[in-house]
Amino acid sequence: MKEEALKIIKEVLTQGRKALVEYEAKQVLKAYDLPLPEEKLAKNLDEAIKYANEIGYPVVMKLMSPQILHKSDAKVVMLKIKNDEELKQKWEEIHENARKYKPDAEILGVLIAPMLKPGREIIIGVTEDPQFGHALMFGLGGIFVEILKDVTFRIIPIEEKDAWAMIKSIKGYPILAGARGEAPADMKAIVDMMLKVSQLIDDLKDYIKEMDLNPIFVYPEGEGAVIVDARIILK
Amino acid sequence: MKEEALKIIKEVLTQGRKALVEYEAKQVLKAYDLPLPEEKLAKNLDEAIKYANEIGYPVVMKLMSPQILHKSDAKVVMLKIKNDEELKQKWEEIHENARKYKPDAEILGVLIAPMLKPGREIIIGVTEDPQFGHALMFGLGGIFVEILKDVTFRIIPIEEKDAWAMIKSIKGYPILAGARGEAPADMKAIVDMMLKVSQLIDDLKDYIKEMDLNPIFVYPEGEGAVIVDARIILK
Amino acid sequence: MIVKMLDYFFTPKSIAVLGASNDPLKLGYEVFKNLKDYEGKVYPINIKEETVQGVKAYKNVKNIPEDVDLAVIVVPKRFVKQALMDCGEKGVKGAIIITAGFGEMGEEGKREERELVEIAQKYGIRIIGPNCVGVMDTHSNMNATFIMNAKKGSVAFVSQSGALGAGIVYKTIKEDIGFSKFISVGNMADVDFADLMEYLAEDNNSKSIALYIEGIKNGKKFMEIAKKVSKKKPIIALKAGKSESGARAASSHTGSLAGSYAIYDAAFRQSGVLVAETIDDLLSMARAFTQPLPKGKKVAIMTNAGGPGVLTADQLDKRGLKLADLKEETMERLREFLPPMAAVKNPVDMIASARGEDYYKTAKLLLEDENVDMLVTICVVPTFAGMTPTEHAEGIARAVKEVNNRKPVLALFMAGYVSEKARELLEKEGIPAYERPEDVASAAYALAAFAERNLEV
Amino acid sequence: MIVKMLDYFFTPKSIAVLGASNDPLKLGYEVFKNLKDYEGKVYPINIKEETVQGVKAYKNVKNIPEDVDLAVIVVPKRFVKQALMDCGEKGVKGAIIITAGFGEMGEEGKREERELVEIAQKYGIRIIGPNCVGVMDTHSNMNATFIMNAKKGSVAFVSQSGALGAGIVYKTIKEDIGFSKFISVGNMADVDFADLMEYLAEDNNSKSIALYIEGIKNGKKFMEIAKKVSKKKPIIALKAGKSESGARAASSHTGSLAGSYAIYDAAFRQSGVLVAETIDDLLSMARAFTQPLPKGKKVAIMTNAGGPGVLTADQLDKRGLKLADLKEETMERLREFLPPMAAVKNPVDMIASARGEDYYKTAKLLLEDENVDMLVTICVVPTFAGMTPTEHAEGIARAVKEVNNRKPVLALFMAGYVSEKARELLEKEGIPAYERPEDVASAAYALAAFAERNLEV
Repeated sequence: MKEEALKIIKEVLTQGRKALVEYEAKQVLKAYDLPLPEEKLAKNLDEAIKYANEIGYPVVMKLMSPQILHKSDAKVVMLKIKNDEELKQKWEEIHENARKYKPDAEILGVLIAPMLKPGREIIIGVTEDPQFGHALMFGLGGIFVEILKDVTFRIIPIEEKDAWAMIKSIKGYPILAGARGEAPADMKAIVDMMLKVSQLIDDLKDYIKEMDLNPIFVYPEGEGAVIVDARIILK
Repeated sequence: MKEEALKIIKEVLTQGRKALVEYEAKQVLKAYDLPLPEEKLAKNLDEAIKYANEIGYPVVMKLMSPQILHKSDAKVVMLKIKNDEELKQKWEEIHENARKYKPDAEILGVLIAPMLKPGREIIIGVTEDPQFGHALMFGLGGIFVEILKDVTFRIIPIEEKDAWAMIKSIKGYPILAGARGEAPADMKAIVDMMLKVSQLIDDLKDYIKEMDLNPIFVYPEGEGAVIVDARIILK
Repeated sequence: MIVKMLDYFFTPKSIAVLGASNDPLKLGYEVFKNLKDYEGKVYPINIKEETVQGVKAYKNVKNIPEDVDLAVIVVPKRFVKQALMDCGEKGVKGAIIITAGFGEMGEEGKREERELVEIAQKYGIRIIGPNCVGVMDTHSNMNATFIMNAKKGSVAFVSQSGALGAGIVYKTIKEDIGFSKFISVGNMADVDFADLMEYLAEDNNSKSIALYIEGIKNGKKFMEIAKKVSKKKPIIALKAGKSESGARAASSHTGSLAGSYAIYDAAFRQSGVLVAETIDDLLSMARAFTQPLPKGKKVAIMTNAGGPGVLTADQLDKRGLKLADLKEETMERLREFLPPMAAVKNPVDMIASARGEDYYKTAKLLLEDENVDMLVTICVVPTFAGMTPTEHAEGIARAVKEVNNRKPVLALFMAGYVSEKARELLEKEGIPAYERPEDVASAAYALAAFAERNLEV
Repeated sequence: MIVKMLDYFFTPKSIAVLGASNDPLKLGYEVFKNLKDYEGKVYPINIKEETVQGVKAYKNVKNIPEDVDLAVIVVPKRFVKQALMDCGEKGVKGAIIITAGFGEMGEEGKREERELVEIAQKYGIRIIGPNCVGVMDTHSNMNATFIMNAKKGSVAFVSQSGALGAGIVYKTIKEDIGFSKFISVGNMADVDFADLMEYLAEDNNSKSIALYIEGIKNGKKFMEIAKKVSKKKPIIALKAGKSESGARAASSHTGSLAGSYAIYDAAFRQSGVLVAETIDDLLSMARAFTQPLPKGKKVAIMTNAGGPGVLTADQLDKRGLKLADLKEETMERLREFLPPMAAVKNPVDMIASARGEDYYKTAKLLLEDENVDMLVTICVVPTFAGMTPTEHAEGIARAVKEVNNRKPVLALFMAGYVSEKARELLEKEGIPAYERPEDVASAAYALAAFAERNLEV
């Protein structure tokens, strides 16, 4: 696990970068068996079409560039692409948007991803504290984190009981428990992700400074979760 | 204002009822100039078609019966009806659902309403306290009221500054202020509604026990608000 | 009208104690003992005794040759009705009924209480009680209760629980906190919170009104009066029964119904009543009003130790107050005389070596800084080698007098007995002195909240 | 290993005071004065004087003919280094460096502090300080500080602020709260929170460990030790600087949400450290642990006045505790001897007439009720006609002894001086007695939280 992740990180460092693009960040996560969408990085249009057909339409396209970390601002994310034709058209558009936003942006490729079934949104994050080292953050997405700052922290490494305590301590916990009549969310999947992130950071704490897995879609009990977007900042 | 409202209330009392159906409740609110959708009560299918065409498709149908206060449970609300044909079909369906739910339900008619543009959801409510009399409640809809119990009260009658203080005191206030990048909500419209409800209850406190205006859609500054559903319980 | 009537409860020319006793085990003994030294005339009424505690006793209040303003009734319950009628015939203006067993005792007790009210109305007597500890006025030196004298101060304290009221009086004696008046309202058969707020609004000895509330019967009347009074004089309320379990306890206690706390909270906010969370909060907030009102929420802190400064900043933040950004000039001038290790940014940490002169200079500069609305002065353990116990307090007081720009100043002196003299000195200068960071923060909050509301009006 | 070393700080056979003085304006005067009566040997070291406060002085610690376990260094800053080297050569085991001017004084001070640590390591001396108030052990009667003796108790109190620590010691003297040890850790150049927690875990005189924290340098070490210690002995921490916005350069969302306090809070929770909100909270929680641990969170309240019962229920609720549902049988049996006006539902209001015997019987029944995990006994103003000041406390203590079923009992006695004797009696019986509803609620919370964690482990 550590070796694969380290390989990606070192490659990025070699290029003089501190911020991993989404694709790279997800490769690091993959090395620790975290739940990710079935995504592929297309280097050219042919690959894009091939991957889109493998994944199955509709798909999402996200342009990967070390110079474009705020993808929405740059309009380099295209959703709900229905067929080859639309994909071709958006391929042009996405590259043009990137050029407009950052003319000299280096483009690593375009991530072709499936349209995901929406789930309850959570965030898992990592920050580094000068006294205590890396800390894991957990919270619900959307207004809970943005408006209510309803998040909780534990110092890494965490134990399973810490993960459960974190989940239960947030104000929005009833959302996960299913207070609005839905089935409870797959809490075991959340705990599993938290423990894996803790392990990942504990292994790579000398390299990684911060991490945001945001959003993560969590599905009903037994149906798991999937990390939709990811950022990793190196030291 | 008071006279019109009182007429409706007395009519309901004469029938030995304590709970107003949505249409009646909205007539009471209308007497106080509260913002309501352009809705009409159709007594028969012909009227329904006529009103739907006046309002313009798509429309919503809600069956009004004093014996059916939980309309969703009884499946007597039909959304997004696109044309005369669909309306005819749903007319049958809605009546059949009503019969299934409560075979002896008295049917006052079917409310034909426009499909409303969604807005930020708020709740305005009224409850009666034995020591202080009627109190006005304000809160954001959805998880804010359901999960976080993020509501605030003032004793009726309220002044304008009380209304502003209520709006600003809830945790979800940033949602109204536009913290997520949207335009601020039409707060003046909210204040206006609160003051009108206060006036209404102050006039009719001997008759009304409780009231729920839930949900109310609030639109961006200058675009007003609209009360989507309303309940009034008499003493 | 109310105002005039209620004067008889606090500065009566003459008092009759119905049930005054020679038996130290009876409440009537303590009540008469407490009243003996009152400057007005005090008559013991006892059906059996010739004298009570050496004073000629009367068999009936009607036998007293002179006028009687106030009656304190501590007779056994079965005699209360007759006693009140006698008072009525005598022309008594006010009656404090200490005796219990009325409205708090079920339907029969409620009926008997209504009878008392009817008698009072017939004769035009106002009643405080029944089922109360009595009334004290520390300025007129009247103690018409069976408990010890409260210390003199500027807070009028009205308590719906007699026992808790007494407990608080005893607590404040230990903590050197004073009251202008203490009123145990008991069952509030007649005189209630609203009447007292209206009366106390006009009382110059009371700078603020502190209420301990278990349940309000007439919410509308309470709000109407509170709204009016709170425009000129701060009212601070502690309401018991916030939680569901607390409310449950309340319903099994007094006759009054415990409303849901959200409604009380609404009523308080709407009528300008400041809400306290604990007994100490109530006292701390009420005591603040010997100070002028701040223009805003920006607080400067000065301290001789970092920790308490930070703890106080934490507590101020919790209550929505802000730390003032000091002007560059202020910080430069502080730097001129404070040692290099001192922090001249707010909170200003003058460090442990700070003497009275440093307190004086620092307080002066902070008060003169336009960015500062309010000053919190902190002193922890002022007895470093050669310091006098009061020099820091003196420095603060001197600065306040010299600057004299109507900015509120609060003090936090944290060393138990060691800082007692300093706190006394400050209190004498009208600067409220606290012992805990959360208390001084509550005081600052109360001043800011009352000022905000009053500027708004 | 650490454990053995640190013993020298608390029960040394012999102590040298470097800087002991005859000048009352010097700290070395107070330190030596405080140590003079210690049962071990105490040697004043003073380069100029023949005797200090009547005791033969030595010019250098090395001149002392016998072994020296502990050195207290209060010499001027420029002599500290030499003094420590002398101690090293003498074979001293532990040194408390009171003198300030090191790590807290910028880069130069930090460098000098590192030098001290190097010297200490070379000679195998452990250091507490520099820049501290010193160390007290109330059980060995050692006061190696320049402040007054703390009262004897069962809480080990470690303070990162010397001034605040001293302030708290003085406060607790006034409030009759005791400590087993008081350790002012100063700059923690060597001995730090973690070392002390590890040591105090084995100290039978300390039932709990109370920490006042401004900043922890080695977070991982703190957590590792705290996690281990908190499994057997409660650690309670008050952290200053909650409101600090944690303005840290953060390029991620997570970083911007992590204020520094959020991280401390996480570290505390994760390592089983209970978090206090205020100084009184810290003391109240720490003092609770003379009691056994509860099996759950269900609290019974008994009181002689409704109000305080409700206020306490409110505060318990705020801290997540529950009011116990009493068994029918319990309520029936209470009804047998309590007056009709009493409330036999929890909170049990025995009303003001309750005597010691009523407290005894009620406490006994509540402790025997299986639905009750914990008992809070309240007494407001126990001096009703003919009652003795301690009968209620005696009743409680008697019930606890008789039932003896290992349920925790806490007391709230609310009448200032009036209930002082009763509180003393309770404390002597090991029943922590509080004066404020929020304090007794914090104590109940601490017991429940520690029990919950320990049952979980």
